[in-house]
Amino acid sequence: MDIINHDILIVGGGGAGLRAAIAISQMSPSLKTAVISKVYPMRSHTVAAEGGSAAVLNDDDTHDLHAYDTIKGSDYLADQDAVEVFVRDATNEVRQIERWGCPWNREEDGTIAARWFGGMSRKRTLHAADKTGFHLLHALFQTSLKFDTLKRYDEWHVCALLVDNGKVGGVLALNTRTGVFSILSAKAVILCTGGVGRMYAFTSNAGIKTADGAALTYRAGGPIKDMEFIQFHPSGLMRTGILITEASRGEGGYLFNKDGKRFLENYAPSKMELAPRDIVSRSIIEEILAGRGFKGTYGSYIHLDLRHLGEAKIMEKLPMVRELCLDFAGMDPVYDPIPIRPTMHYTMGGIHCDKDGKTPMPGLFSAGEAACVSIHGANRLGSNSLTELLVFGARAGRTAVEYVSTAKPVSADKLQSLAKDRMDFIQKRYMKAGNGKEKIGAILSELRKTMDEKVGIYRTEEPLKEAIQIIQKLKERFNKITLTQQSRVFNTELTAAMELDNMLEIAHVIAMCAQVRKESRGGHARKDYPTRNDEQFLHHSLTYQGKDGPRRETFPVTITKWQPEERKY
Amino acid sequence: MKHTDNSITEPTKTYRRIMPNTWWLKKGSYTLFMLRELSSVFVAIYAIFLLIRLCALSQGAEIYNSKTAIFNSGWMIALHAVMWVFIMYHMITWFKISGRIFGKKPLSPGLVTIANYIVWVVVSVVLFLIITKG
Amino acid sequence: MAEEIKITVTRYNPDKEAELKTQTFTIPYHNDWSILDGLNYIKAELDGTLTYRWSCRMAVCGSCGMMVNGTPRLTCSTYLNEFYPGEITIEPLANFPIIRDLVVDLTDFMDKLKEVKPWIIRKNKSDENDTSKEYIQTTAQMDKYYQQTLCINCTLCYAACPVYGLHPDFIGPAVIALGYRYNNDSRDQGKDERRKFLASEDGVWKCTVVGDCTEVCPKHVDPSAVIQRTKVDNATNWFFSFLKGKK
Amino acid sequence: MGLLKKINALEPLWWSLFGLGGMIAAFILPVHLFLHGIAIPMGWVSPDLLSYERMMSVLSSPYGIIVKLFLFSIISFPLFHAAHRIRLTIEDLRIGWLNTIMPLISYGGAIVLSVITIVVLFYKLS
Ligand SMILES: Cc1cc2nc3c(=O)[nH]c(=O)nc-3n(C[C@H](O)[C@H](O)[C@H](O)COP(=O)(O)OP(=O)(O)OC[C@H]3O[C@@H](n4cnc5c(N)ncnc54)[C@H](O)[C@@H]3O)c2cc1C
Ligand code: SF4
Ligand code: F3S
Ligand code: FES
Repeated sequence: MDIINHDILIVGGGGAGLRAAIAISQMSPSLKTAVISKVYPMRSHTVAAEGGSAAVLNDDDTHDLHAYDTIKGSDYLADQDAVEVFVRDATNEVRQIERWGCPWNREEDGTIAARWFGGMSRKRTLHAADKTGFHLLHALFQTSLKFDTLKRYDEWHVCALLVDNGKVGGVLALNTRTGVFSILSAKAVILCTGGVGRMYAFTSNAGIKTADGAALTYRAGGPIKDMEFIQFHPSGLMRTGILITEASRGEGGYLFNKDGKRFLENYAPSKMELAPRDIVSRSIIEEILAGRGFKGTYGSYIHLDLRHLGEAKIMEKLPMVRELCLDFAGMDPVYDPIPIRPTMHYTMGGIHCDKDGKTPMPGLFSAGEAACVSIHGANRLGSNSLTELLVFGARAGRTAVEYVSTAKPVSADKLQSLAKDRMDFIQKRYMKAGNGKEKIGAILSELRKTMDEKVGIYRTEEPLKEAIQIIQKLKERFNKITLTQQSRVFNTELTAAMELDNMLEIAHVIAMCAQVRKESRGGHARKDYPTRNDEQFLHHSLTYQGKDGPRRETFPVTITKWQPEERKY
Repeated sequence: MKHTDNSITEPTKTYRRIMPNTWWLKKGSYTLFMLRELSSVFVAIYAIFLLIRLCALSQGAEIYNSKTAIFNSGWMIALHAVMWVFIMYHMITWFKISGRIFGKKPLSPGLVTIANYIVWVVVSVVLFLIITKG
Repeated sequence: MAEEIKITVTRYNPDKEAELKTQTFTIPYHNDWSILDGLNYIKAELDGTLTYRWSCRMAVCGSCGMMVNGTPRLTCSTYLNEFYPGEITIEPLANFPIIRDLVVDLTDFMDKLKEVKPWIIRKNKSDENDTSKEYIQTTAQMDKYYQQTLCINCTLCYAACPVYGLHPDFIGPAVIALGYRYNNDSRDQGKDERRKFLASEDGVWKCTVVGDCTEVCPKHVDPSAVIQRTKVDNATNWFFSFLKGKK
Repeated sequence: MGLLKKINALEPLWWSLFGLGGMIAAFILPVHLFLHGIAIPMGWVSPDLLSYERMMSVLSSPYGIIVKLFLFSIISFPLFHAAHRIRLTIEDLRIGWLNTIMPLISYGGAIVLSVITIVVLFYKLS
């Protein structure tokens, strides 16, 4: 097999991956650095982020306040040392991206403007209309083009980490265009592959968010952290789950039930619509369960009302919301309330790493939604994620540069033999799956249904156990898949099979961790254990691949200044 | 890109579609585009006609009058009518495009196009008066 | 019987055949399905070998452009109900080489994207990474280029532009619009560097103002207008440097 | 080839002339053609307007020079306008052999005709 040599390889061309790539290219242009992505970088899902990116810029705001909001939002599961680093670096990072061309909205005087966001006690969410992720990603991508030394592998699919004795030496990757597998060697690999959203049916996530990074690490023996924490965003457009940004509430939108009541006064009277997402999402579900939702072809929903903002404000601050409603719901928020319900949105958990992006495996780093640093703990505050991409993307990049200055590469022979093993596995598992009749599509929809119904916003012991059983069955069925597509060029059926395999693996972890965590914390809400239990569960869950299913360990939470207290809004 | 290793990018056979020479007949907007381009031929012909008239003028009354007679013939008038239609089409497309080019904020494309038409009307009336009365 | 709709798609597999083929599928009709939903149905239920790109399914990533009944469209935001009960023909984006089925080769576009230097260029390089404070830019200054930042690189405009089809070296609408976006950003000072590329033989002058690029653009970037403005700008610059005796 | 390269390098010039000509053609030619090509020949307005005597007297009047400049601009610039468009259209129609020499023919033609116009207007007719 061909080996292409690199010093640092970044898997993922989203916000995190590109930020890391730029950091490395600036710091050390002589390193052989490459970004590998299964879609063209500007197609990564960062492009879809709407509302904004949080950072302290104003005089009335402090880093401590931002840290406190984040930690409280996380239901005290965030590592506070990491959060402190995060809020501090955030300020520089958002200015840096401004200098790279991001068209942030401005105040009268030409400085960067901010808006309100859920769970934030100050106006600190910077935004580029409601296309923040789009502008951020394009600014990063376009800026990355100026580094001639940065190589890209667009539309290459990473299939496995090549690990020698616990040390990472590169990846095995499929060039989708040619159908040829190659070894991309590297002394350091940074995984920035995004979240797991596609294992849910009703999700705001794009087709590429298939848990690849977590699964790659997991299979290679590394730990993944806090996977049970999944964020449900309050406002998913009915039928598709497409996101209507939180900025629509930040700019003053109301939520109404079918009795025309702003029901959040029963759940979060002080913050109302601007309470954190987990709380708002649960309130909506409560309303729907109590029969106070509207009924439609695709289930019950409630109303997000923007009409009182007026056309001018909607066009200035929320143009994309209007575009999405017109395109995907056939209604205009200027004249009608938007039908919404909570949608799977964000993966708080991910590859276990520290505030410098380092994982326990030498040579493996991670950043972005794929990683779990953890600054989001049990619940992410809206607009902290885009900032996280910048802060921890850059940090992971710098750490990797330091690491490779002393690290020794894994030998070519060793890589060849590792790759050969993986190739055999891939051949056997996906390409010659023999006599089976199972179809990817059927298994996937079963998985997504299960996750929605049993590992959704509210969780209970029995359904979780059932979910684990179903997932195990689906894994068995997966062994009998047959691909109809046997030719090499752009075999999207093959990549879909690998993605499904990854999602099954990680879904298993999520369901298992959710079942073990017998408390309610942030995004993880147990009907049968409705309160937070710091005594038993103030810890991260670390999961490793065991012989027959996931093996869970615990890992302490770092607490610096902010002692856990009850989380009330 | 500095460190490409070409061995792995074995090119795949891509399929290249070739545009037929009749491409501009395949789509309404392309055909209208071609008609617009064609209008320039009539612009040129008209300019050449004017030049011919002037040449004749410089060669004395007799030649000028015989040329004028040709221009006054029925088929020449018909030809001019056709040319006029094309030149009107040229004008419409020209104003539309110029609206888009110059209609940046705070102006809008529509506004610029309308302004163009107003100027056009004024110019036409003034010229008409000068030529017929002056 | 449930309602149905026919979709005809282009098929091409370089491993097997040398020519393009078409294949017609009949799928259930839902009035709220996008064309992409239809294609996903075909791939999941009828023929797993059908190949096309998509990702965000919310009209922002730019992956899913195809020719829908002859016009370049984003298939995730084009609905079956626009055509029903008529039939739908889906082809790969025009003017690009086809890799497989509905997937086209964008290498040429990606190369050109880089050539136009789409990043903030400063005379004083240290400005570019100074994070002590932001540049000041008023909303009025932002208005000068904002519309052109909205390009999602879907390349529909390339599929619509016959000049690109005829002269593949033409830089093309979206890339010129991107150059315009940076040239008109008050934070940028790199106009002269970009001019070499934009005003080259394959640059703005090749555009014959067909205008279809603007018609099909899903994000209202209006490449057609900004290409003409760039021509005006380059011509003015040319005359000035001519007067100054540089040419 | 050298000459053709030089012609192509003057693209900003050709395009500017094209633009000027297009503008003149849009603003002035509709009414001008209507009068000279249709209305006067049809006799809708006085046919004497184009008589030899009147033309000569106008051209030799004190305003003659303005009229001459006007005539020059509605002949020459539209010719450049047409030259540019025709050249690009020939390229778009891919008439191979014509393509390469088209710049020479079209712009060359427009230049020659413009020179003739000048000679006629400013030497022959003065
Ligand atoms: C609709 C929506 C709106 C959001 N709005 C906001 C917001 O307003 N504010 C905020 O802070 N956050 C927001 N978020 C969250 C935030 O956008 C994401 O968490 C963030 O963009 C993730 O970025 P990333 O770089 O980690 O990954 P992504 O942008 O998802 O990129 C993943 C990359 O990894 C690559 N990749 C994955 N697997 C492989 C593989 N096997 N081989 C090769 N490459 C691979 C992909 O090609 C892609 O390039 C939003 C999220 C969604 C879904
Ligand atoms: S200019 Fe418009 S059509 Fe062209 S790539 Fe950009 S968004 Fe797509
Ligand atoms: S369609 Fe093509 S020719 Fe110009 S105006 Fe648009 S680029
Ligand atoms: S799928 Fe992203 S634009 Fe259509």
